[in-house]
Amino acid sequence: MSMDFSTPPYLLKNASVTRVMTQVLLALVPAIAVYTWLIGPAILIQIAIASLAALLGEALMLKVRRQPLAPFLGDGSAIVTAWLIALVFPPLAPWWMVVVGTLFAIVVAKQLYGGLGQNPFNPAMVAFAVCIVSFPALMSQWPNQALHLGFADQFQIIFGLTPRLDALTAATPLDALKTGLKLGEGQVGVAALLANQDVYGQFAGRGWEWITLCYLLGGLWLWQRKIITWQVPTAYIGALAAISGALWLYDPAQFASPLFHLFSGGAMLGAFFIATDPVSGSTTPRGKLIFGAGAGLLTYLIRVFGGYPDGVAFAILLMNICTPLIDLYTQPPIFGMKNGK
Amino acid sequence: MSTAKELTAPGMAARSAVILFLFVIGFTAVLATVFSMTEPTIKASAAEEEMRTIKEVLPAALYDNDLLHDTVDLPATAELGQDDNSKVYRARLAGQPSALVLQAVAPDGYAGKIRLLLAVRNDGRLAGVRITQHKETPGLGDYIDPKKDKNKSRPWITQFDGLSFDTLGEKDWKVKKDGGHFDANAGATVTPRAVVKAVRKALKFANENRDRLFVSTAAK
Amino acid sequence: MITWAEFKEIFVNGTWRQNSSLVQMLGMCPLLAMTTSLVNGAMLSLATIIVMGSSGFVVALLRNFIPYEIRIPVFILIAAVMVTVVDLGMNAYMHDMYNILGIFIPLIITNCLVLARIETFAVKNGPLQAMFDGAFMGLGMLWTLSLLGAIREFIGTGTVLSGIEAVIPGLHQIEVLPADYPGFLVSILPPGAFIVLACMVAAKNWYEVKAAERAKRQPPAPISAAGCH
Amino acid sequence: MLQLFKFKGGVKPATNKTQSVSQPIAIAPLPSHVAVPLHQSIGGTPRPIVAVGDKVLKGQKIGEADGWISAAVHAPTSGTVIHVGQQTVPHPSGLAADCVVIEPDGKDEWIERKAVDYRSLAPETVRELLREAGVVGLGGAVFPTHGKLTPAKSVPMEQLVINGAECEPFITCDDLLMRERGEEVVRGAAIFRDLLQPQKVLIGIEDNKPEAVAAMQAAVKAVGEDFEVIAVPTRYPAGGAKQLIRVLTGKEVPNGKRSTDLGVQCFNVATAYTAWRALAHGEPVISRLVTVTGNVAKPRNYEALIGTPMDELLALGEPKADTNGIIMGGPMMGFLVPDVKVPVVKATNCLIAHSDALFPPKAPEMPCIRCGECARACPHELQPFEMYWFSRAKNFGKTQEYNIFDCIECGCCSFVCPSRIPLVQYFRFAKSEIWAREKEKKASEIAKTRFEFKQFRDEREKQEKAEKLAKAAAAQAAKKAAEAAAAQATGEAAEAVPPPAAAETSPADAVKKAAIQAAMARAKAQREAAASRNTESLTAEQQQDIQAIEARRMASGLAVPAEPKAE
Amino acid sequence: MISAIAVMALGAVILGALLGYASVKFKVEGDPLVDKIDGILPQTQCGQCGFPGCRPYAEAIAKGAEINLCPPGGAEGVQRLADLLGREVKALDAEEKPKAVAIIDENTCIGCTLCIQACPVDAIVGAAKQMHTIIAPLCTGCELCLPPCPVECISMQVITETVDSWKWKYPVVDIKTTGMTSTRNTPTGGAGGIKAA
Repeated sequence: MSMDFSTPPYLLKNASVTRVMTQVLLALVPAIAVYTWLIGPAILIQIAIASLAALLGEALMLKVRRQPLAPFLGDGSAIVTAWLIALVFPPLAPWWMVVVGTLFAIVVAKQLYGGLGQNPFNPAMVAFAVCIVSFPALMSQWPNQALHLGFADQFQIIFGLTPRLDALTAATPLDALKTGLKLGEGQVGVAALLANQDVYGQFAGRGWEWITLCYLLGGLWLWQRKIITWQVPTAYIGALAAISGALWLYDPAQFASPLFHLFSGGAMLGAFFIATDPVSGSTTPRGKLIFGAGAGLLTYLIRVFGGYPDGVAFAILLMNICTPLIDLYTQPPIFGMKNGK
Repeated sequence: MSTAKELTAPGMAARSAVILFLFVIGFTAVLATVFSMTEPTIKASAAEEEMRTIKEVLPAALYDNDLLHDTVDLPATAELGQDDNSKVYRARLAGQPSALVLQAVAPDGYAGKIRLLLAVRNDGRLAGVRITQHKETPGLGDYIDPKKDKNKSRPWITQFDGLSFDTLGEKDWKVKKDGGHFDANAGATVTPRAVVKAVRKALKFANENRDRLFVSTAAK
Repeated sequence: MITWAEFKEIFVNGTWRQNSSLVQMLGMCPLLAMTTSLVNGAMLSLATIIVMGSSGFVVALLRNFIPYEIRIPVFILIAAVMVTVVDLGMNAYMHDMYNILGIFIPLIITNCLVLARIETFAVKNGPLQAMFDGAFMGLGMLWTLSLLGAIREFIGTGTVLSGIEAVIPGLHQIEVLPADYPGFLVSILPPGAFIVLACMVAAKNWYEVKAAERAKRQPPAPISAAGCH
Repeated sequence: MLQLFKFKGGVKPATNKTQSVSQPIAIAPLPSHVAVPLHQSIGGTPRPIVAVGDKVLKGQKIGEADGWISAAVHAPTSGTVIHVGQQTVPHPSGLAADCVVIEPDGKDEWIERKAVDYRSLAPETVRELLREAGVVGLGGAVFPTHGKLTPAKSVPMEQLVINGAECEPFITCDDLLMRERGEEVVRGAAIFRDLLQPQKVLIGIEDNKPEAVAAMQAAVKAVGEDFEVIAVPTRYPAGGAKQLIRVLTGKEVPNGKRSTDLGVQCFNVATAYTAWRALAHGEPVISRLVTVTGNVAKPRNYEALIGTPMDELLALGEPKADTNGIIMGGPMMGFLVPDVKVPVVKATNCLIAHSDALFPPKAPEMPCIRCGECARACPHELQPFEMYWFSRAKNFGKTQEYNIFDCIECGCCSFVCPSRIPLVQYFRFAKSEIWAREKEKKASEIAKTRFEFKQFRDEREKQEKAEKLAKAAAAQAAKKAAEAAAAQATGEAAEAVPPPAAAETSPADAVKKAAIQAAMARAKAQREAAASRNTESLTAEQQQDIQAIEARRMASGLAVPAEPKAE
Repeated sequence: MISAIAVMALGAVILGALLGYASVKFKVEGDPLVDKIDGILPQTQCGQCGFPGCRPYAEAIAKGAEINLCPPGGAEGVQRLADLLGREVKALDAEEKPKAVAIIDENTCIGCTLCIQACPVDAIVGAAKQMHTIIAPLCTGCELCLPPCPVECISMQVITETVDSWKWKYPVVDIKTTGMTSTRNTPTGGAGGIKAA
């Protein structure tokens, strides 16, 4: 049956989905290293939990869908999703929440839509959205860095072996800033709040600013390797910087600087690793610009005016919805048709 | 269904108008009949309902008058969060003022307004607070309603019982997260923050206007 | 007036084959809003049964007097009157239940299922048939919404039958999962309704496919579709 | 130096050209037989003008061009025609097509060759000569060359592009041709120049062939022309006509437009060479340069006769033991021939011995992840992944919205795809489905109009008949009334205007009826018991008629003896 | 109460009048659906569906006739009709036959013209007592000429694939069966025979 036609070209470039995914993982490694160093080894535990859960969920669904296991488990896409989930979840999130999020991402957001390449939404962001909606309290508890917890402590907290004391956790810098501004009711300015070095560090979240810088470097490496194109990150960062800059210039007391917004929360991770996901994102050159800019803009709006601590996940999910429309209206002109039409 | 293709447009218009008119008259009549039949019962159960909520916030020992008819109508009152008219029930024991029952609104709930009913004794202590209407997230912010609160033995809302500005300084009327007195479930501080704020303001209003309210003539 | 076969056909259609939620996918608004618990879903369905049965009956009775071009306003009028009657009746005689469902009873009129059944069934059939069609469509909604509500409630909060005390005084909700169950909130929010409903639709389709396969494997067996539920 | 332009997309596969350029062109020995497919160019299929047993001479025409866009085919060597008919041809389908098979007599004896001075001839005559010589585009598209030699009326010709880019890996036949026979290529280009009258002639050669560039520059100088030889950057598919035109002139030829509409035309170097040979030497296209390479011990370029069995030609290169197929053309756009014995045709520029070591088997196809690599590689700036999506779903209307017919099937998208999707395959599938559907639709439209017309005609005939009948009846009644007394006359009158209803009684129809019945009887006899529903019991009288008629028919040779005939 | 009824009644009169007026003014003439259905039908005019031609069948479908009665349209035709009408796909009510054209055996033909009258698309030429012939490109393969022929000299010849009519096949997605082991789609007849010659 399959033998009655030939399939040129016979020469093929040395490329595969696995190679693409492996390079994405490699680009995340420096950020993970800095994360481990600054925040603690909890992230490594979370990555392990999420990867296991992702592979398990993937294998289960592939069996149910009667698909071969080897090529799809080996393509690395589930691992990428797992790592991203681990990186966007609070590092001290209980293990079961990471498992629930990962399974939801793989089973519902990816496999139920047809598996690799078919998901309209970024699975990692779906996991984040589901968990922050379902477990808002747990999803906004970030490690209190003043405590300097070791591996054993973090391990015990993640697996529920020691009680989760309120003192162990704190809000993210973004959340803390928002609450601070709200409580201050116009009396306390951004500058005063940011002066607290224990929470905000040099220019964004304490410790987090260096991790986000690593995301930026990893992203630039991906661009250099031609795994991603320049459009989405540029538009994302540009839009986020533009709107935060404009409002910051308008009232620096009530709105944080672009630098703070770019280097806190998941902005850089979103710009280089999540919004660039080709499956759920736009694919045309102009479409990518619109997609990135939209995501950047929404990120800011949700962060500053919305009810959730960070807006990256919802912004990207919202833009995922628009992808088909964007692609439809941004088809590039083809060879020979640039002038006429 | 009958059709009349021969009719011209105006003719058809007239015919349809007449038929629709007849239907409307007929069914409106049915509706009117049902309404008049059920009206007394509905009114009775509404009154019963009103009384039942009041009973929840105000112990029966504190009054012997007909609360539903000893009321004052307040215009829009910012202190109560009301941007419309609201009612104040006046409880009397043996003819002497004993407590006020106020309707208050917390406008800054997580999902819109939260309506409250609270009873304030004459000594400035809260007799009780109840949520009468809210749209807070189920499972997250809805524990302010004792029916939804998981802690059945001591629902969150009962924290207010017996409190006054004498026992708790006005500055401490905040949730613990903001450095105040009141507990709040982690992850859902917006709702209790709004409720605490509304109760504090309403209590203050009651303390300041108690005499004026008891003096003013009864509504109706 | 109505034969047994017709009755059976209407019953199977309403509760299974043309199930409003699982097959026709109508009435999604109440489905999303009211199935946060078993009791809510069931109560709203009960009210819908009354509205649909009565409006179907009335429309079928008057069907020969309703001109084609003004049928929609007339249908809406009839359905709206029935809804209001139910609303007033419940308010007067079942006040506790009315307190729970109060704001959703008037919304029954926006349930497209009501108008859909009038438009496709009641105007073409006798009053009794139309009444049963409406009632059984509502019955189909009752069991699906109850199940949907039960699943969402269980996953979301770990309880079953919360709010039952308002309907049957003396009964209480059952807490199935331990008290420290954190709750899976998505299940109670509208997206949860979509996800659980999708799973139910998938289960039904899977069952149908399997049933069709079975029927194909043993062709001589007389297929009585009515018997399956 | 001319300013060069860039085309978007393209890929850079390993060129693999050095293997086959170390040796000069060799003349392939006479094969055991030659099978010349009649259909070797775009357009009408030439009609065979020889029969089995005919002796033919080398260069003798064996297929007459059919229509203007068509080119003649010729005997590649002298010998005897041993077969005219279906033979497997080098086509991805593996189907057979009409061929003329010649057994060489070994003498390789030319037919009389007539050289002409084309400058003294009218352009139409030159084009006719090229058509008669079977000159077609030898770059692979095999479009009859004479069809491209008419300048557009409204647009002046600006550039003539001679394509020596040869961008596909492995292939070197044009390279060797330019190195060794550069002068003749230049002279051929001059013919095209004289016919098209462009302002400039540009010879584009990829910069990985410096020897060819130098040879061509020398040849241009030697011939004394002012052609520009330009080295273009090596990037597949720079040798695609549209891409080369873009690189050399900056013009983009859109789909559905001829390049002459933009004042530019493009020919392959080998085509120029054959055009020169055809006019200046009277030699039709009966051989071509073929690169034999790939998994062979001695890769080399051969001048091979059209019709040479591929396995015989490949054997000259001494294929290695693990060879398991022959790719005709390059590894990007060529295809594995369905049968190694198929003949070399005018489109055969290269034979690559295929082995799994040389061309590793593809990993299984994975789902598309929309990475967009294909879109970046597409030289026509299409969105292959979108086209793939809709081709796969058989949503052909959508594939057309995404311009599937602009696809030149260069294979760049498949080359870069990390999911290993045979994209080109999907596009070919979609294209041929769309063509088939278009054809079907056209046919059904014709059927519909014809059906409607027939219905209309039947209706009209019925009406006319009824009118006639009514008229006749009226006339008859009138006559009856007028000439009631003269009964005899009435009868005649009635016969003079026979009512149509009685038509079947006319003598002519009687004969016809009898004939039908006779035939029916014969058919009955043939089929024995199987009685047709049309065969009712016949009267004795009719039987007699039948026999009489049958006898007559037999005598006149009209009918056949009552025996079942094969086919 | 009275005012409520008055408002309702007024609304009823106005809306009723509007609707009645519009129902006459904006009446839709003709049925574009039939044209769409007719566009899908293959126009063989064979009558195998039980209707005299494609157009009548299209009209019947628009009125509710089954959509699976057209064998020349094939399963694909049924699918497209189902898509257009939102109906369920049904198995074709007959076997699908390969496309064919009618061929008249010229030696047997007696020139009776019966087939000419039967042909719905006038694809047969000939005259009385003259040998008939079929214009193959116009023949729809409807087989209507077969029964009337008294000598059964017409046969259906299946249209075979040629190099020109050959279509590229749908690339077989065979990831399910192969796993990581590779497959290459080599042509049949492949080149087993080539070793070093």
